[in-house]
Amino acid sequence: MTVGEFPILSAIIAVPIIGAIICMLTPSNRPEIAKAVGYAATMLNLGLCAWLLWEFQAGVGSFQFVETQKWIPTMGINYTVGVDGISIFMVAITGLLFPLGLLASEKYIEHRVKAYIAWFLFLEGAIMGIFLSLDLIAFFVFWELVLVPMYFLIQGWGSEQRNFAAMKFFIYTAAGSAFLLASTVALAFLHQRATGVLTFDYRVLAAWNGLSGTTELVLFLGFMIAFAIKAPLFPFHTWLPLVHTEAPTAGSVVLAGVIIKMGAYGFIRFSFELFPQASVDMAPIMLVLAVIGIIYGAVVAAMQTDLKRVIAYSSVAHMGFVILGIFSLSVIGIDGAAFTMLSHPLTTGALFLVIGMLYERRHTREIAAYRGIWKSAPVLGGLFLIAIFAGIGLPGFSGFVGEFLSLLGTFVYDKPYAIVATLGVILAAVYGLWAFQRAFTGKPSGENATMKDINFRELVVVVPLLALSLFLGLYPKPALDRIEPSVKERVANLEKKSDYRQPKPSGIVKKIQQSSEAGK
Amino acid sequence: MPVLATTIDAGWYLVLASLIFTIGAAGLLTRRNVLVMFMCVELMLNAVNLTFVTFARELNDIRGQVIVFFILAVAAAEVAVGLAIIVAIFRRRRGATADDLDLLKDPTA
Amino acid sequence: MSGSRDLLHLAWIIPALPLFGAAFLLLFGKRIGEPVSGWIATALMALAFVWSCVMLMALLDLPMEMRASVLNTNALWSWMPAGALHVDMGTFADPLSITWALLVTGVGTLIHLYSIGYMHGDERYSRFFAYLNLFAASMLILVLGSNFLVTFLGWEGVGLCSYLLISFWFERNSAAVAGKKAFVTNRVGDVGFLLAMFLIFASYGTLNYSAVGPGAHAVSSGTATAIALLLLLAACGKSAQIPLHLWLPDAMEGPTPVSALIHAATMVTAGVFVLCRAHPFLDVSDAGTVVAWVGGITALLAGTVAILQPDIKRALAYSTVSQLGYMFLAVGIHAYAAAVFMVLCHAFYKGCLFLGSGSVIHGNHDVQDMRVMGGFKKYMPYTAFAMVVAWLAIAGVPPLSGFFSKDEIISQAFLRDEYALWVVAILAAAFTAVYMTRLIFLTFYGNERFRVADGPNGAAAGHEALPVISGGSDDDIAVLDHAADAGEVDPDSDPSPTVAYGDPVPEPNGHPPHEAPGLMVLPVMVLAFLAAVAGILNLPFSSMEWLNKFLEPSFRGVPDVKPDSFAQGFGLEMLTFAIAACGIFFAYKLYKKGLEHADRDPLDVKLGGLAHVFGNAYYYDHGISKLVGGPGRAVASWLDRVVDTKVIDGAVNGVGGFFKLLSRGVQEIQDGHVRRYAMGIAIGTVGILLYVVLWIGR
Amino acid sequence: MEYFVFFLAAALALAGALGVVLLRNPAHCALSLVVTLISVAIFFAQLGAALLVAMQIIVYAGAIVVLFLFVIMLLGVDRKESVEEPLKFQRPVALVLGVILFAEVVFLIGHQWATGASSSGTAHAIHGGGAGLGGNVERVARSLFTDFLWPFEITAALLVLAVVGAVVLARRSGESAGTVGAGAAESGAAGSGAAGSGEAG
Repeated sequence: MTVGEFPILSAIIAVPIIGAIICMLTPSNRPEIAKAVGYAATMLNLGLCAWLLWEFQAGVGSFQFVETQKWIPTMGINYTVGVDGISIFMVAITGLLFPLGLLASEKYIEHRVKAYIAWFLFLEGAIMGIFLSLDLIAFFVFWELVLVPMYFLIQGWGSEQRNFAAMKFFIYTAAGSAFLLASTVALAFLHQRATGVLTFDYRVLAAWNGLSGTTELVLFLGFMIAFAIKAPLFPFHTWLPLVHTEAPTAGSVVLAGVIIKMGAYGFIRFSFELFPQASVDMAPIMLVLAVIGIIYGAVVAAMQTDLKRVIAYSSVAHMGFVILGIFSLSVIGIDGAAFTMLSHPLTTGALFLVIGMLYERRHTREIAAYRGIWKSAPVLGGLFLIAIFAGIGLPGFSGFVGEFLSLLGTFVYDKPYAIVATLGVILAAVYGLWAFQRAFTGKPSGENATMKDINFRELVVVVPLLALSLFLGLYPKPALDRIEPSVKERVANLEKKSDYRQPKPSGIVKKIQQSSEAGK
Repeated sequence: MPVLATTIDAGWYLVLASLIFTIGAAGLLTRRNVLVMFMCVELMLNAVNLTFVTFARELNDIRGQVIVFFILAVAAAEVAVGLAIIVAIFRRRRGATADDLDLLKDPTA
Repeated sequence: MSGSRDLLHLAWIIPALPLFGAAFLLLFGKRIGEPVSGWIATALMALAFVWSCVMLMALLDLPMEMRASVLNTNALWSWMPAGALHVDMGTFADPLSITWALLVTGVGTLIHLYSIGYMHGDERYSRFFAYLNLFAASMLILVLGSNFLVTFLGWEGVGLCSYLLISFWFERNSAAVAGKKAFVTNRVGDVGFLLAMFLIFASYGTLNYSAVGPGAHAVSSGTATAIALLLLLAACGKSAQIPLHLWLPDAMEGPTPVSALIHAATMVTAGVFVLCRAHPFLDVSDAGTVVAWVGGITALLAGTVAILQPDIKRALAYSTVSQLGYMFLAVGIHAYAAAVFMVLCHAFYKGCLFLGSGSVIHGNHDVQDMRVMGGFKKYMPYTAFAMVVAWLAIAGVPPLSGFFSKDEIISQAFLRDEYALWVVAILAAAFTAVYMTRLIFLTFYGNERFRVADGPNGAAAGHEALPVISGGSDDDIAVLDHAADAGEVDPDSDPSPTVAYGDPVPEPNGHPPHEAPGLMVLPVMVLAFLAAVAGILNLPFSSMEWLNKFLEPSFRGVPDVKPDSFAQGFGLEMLTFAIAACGIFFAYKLYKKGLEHADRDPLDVKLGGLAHVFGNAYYYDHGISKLVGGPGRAVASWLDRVVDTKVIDGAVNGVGGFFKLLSRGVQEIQDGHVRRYAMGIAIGTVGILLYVVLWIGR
Repeated sequence: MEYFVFFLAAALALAGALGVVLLRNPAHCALSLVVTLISVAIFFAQLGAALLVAMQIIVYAGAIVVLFLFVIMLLGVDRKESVEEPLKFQRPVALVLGVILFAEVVFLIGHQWATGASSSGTAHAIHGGGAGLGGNVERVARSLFTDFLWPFEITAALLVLAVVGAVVLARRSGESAGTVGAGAAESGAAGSGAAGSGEAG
């Protein structure tokens, strides 16, 4: 079956939102109906994502499956969606995480099930919209729409400090988006002044490149603040640990999995194309922030006493690798960054899911409360350990591929950043294994000794993520083949539109390759 | 019915109307009884009506009177709903003045 | 001939067999249970060994110059294609890798066999074998990889398995800490490996081993030196060389077969392997000097530490560190074949010693403090015999393997004009002889100290006999945990806690030891046999240097240095032996009667103040622990509590607070009074009208 | 005569307006409101708006003020309002604002710009124009039912909604709508008033 005329991208955005509406209409004393709607919508969307992935042409750098509808014609605002190698995997991973998140919430969410599922579905639709929009206003609308369900999910089903966390999350990220909106509008009007056409179409604006140096820098900074807060780049990261600890399990999974990727995605998609020269000029600063994030996130993660906070700070470090790869401005580095964006949800998602399972059993996330549970729950502990190792970049798991490529790309571009960032792998081992040691090893006593091991439902939730991580770690080619053409196009455009030139491989390379060819 | 068109200068009417309007506005700001505030609103409406009719004559345009007709109808509806609200409020709280009605205020502040 | 090459392309089957075993046992091991899972794992290892032998035959079938050809590379699939980077998941079968594969699978099979007996009754029996298989698979991937990245995959894989196996008995906190310490320390080395790979790629654009030779000659000598030194850092981590050696003694917390397999015979030689693989970088740069000195110093210092360890396994661990130093020394002076020879021989005799010590511990009711052993020869004759053979081998007594392997290195140091290194190596050899003799005599000869002493010492020591466990780089939490552990001594689930220098003497258990079961004795005997005869692999007669010749294709372009005359060679060898004999004799004099008092070591007394320095391993471990646990933790904690919470988040919340304060002021106007709002409207109206009036009046 | 009537009515209107604002008893306020309303009706008559005179008397002076008085009596809020002003500056500011507002409006009256010019076509003329346009009532009616038909219908709907809204609002919670007089606003409000009196008693 081919996609043909079927508006698959719109369907991917619409299905969960329609599901959310249907969900709201179900009677609230029959949560099982809402659940059925939730599973049906997310699974249908997963199916659509799989279909999209299947139909997606590898080796093509431009956008595919583009659809355009007029929205507000007087303002030049369209609803335009399209997918390329960078966004396709974000869409796919979103499609995967949501049914799993729903399955993981099965036991955790006991009250107001209907509302929870409705918000959750709505969130999926909004996130899909972000990764698929090619119109700046549509992008901004979806960008803001994500906040609403996320706010209610945290506020309604979070832990003790949920109100504060939800408010902080909302205000912090909304503050960032204010700059995003201002820059977007300014860009469109400047474009209108120059060309006479008012449009928010990303592709048109990207092709324009008529901004003066200072304006470009200012607008870049506007976008940067929004993306840096969401990413979260040091020092805009402090909302993340708080929100992660307070959010329900599925919220954390989605947050760590895809929402914080929105920032990194924004950098690749928008900053590079719209503000190429500013991106090049600002790259050293971004690299410094990324390196600080890597080291700092790992160091602070080691000191946490709350399991979720450990993982939250580790996300800060991982996103540092992503930003590092992106602003290495090299094909390899951005490949690595895009790949990490695909891989990080798998490992961090698995970690948060396992922590959620521990929380359901013991109702605490304090590391000190756990001890020796590897003995009482060997499979659970084993999965946690696998996820930890996958997360800290053990070769064979997907995390390593992304990390390695990001660092390699950065090393080629500018060595000192990569050298310092590489030290992060030591610290990653420290926080990961130390957390594991404190919580899972030793002699269990009391409740820890009688803890139930993982059940079938939980196994179904966690194993696919780790299996996928292992598969992509050993055979990342299918993903890289689809990511790379788009990345190459991005970098080629960057070179065309700015004074940046990729470091040319030295002449030695050719000689070596020739000599090794000759050896054959 | 013969037209009883007066020769009095329109300026008198307008000044009078603005006086009534101003008195009504000042009353609205100073009185605390919700009913009296309501009456002040009626005063202001009447002042405006008078202006409309004056201009209808000055400009020889019947539409000025038509507008007043509509204003009357709307005023009637407004009074009906407004008084119903006042009745409802009085039922709930025994206060008589507008100052008692400060629910819009953030209670935490 | 092309048939042989096609066969060599099937080298991937070697790691695939144990990998399959690991996956199978992890998934179904619990259902299969003991002892079948152990036998499955062992059988797969044996198959892998057989297949390695097939590979060897295929390799020998090729003409000499084709044995290390790039054509022996088989790319299974494209692993990481990104930009200019093309990395294949592939194997490279050459004499070097096949030698190592034979070693890993051969010794591995024996140790698997041994483990069937040793791990009998453990609650995680199947998992142990899954880990062992996974380790073997990773190690084989490491050695058979066709490029640096595949080797790194195996490199980290063995690190993972090392972690899992050291902390196999994770209920004991010290084991968990030791595992973590091993992994983290290894990671420090891994940074070197990663950076070396980056530099290699940045310099000449490929990570394949086939390009190492031309690549090393193409890059500037500064780059080559940097690459070599970064790889040295990586190797130091994995092979426990100074300054990253501190994890290996703690790694003895793992089950003894693990110590034998990973921390003596195979994994720790990975560093040597990688340096051999990347030897062109050493050849074209001066980094070799650094490598040699790191090795030499490690060999000497670890030897001085080993002479005072009371714990049989810790003594062997320091001995391993010391022997690995020899191998590094050999690599550093470009005597690669000598290093490989040493790796093989060391695997045999050290494997034998470890497995023997495992038998001793097993037979001695999980007590591994040599101070309460003695006279075991009577009770476990086979083990004693095997260990004596291995002892003589490691001490360098001709014609056992250790003599030839170590002598080769020492002679090479002399022949290559590295006289300072030569002296260091000879001194280290003397120490080797001393500590090994001490170990053997304290264990198998002398007085029987396991009997409850009736002197005042024994009783006094006995009451304080809580086994305080050597800590890792952990911290106050670990200290608390130690206390908790000490409080609930449970010998059944606390097998063989290690004892550090200065720990109190445990209470003698009073029971005589017993010989290990046949399943455990057999591998020990086989290894002892190999330790005895492995010397014939590479006899120092020009026609009989089989190993050198076999490895030559892998070390193409490395000059081979021979003694000028037979007399010179013979003289050097005799000198080495004389030194070793002195050491043995010295230790024999001290320990032939065992220990008079369990808590007083004659050597300790003789060395006086130096003893504490040696015994505590120069306080290096303490220092690092203090540094990490003190200032390191303080900085991290400061970052967390002050910088993150107060400064950064404080700034964020401060912005929020500022607006909150601002809104407080504005809020006063919005007090909910309708009339106030009406006033607002009125003011607005008046204002607008005023504007209109002024606008007209202008 | 005209001027005499005008100034008398003007004086009455201003007195009534001041009475609404100044008298402290709400019932008195309502009564003085009637004075103003009737005076305005007189002005309407002078200005030739016969239909509006009738409506002013019937709807305003009749219905609305009666409604006010109903509520005042019903709720028993004919207590005198206290003279104290809790809100600071409310009174002086209101006074000042009132004066400024008056000044501004008067200023604007003097300007052609603000008062505008006649745009009258024949269809909307009050005087003259085409024959057969009839008297004031007819003219208003013609305009109302031709040009303003749509607003007229909407107004009808508005009144119905107001009735329903008034009933719903004034109804005591839990009490059924009971007898809802459809049609006029007054009946709805009166019904609610009756319900309220039951509670007051």
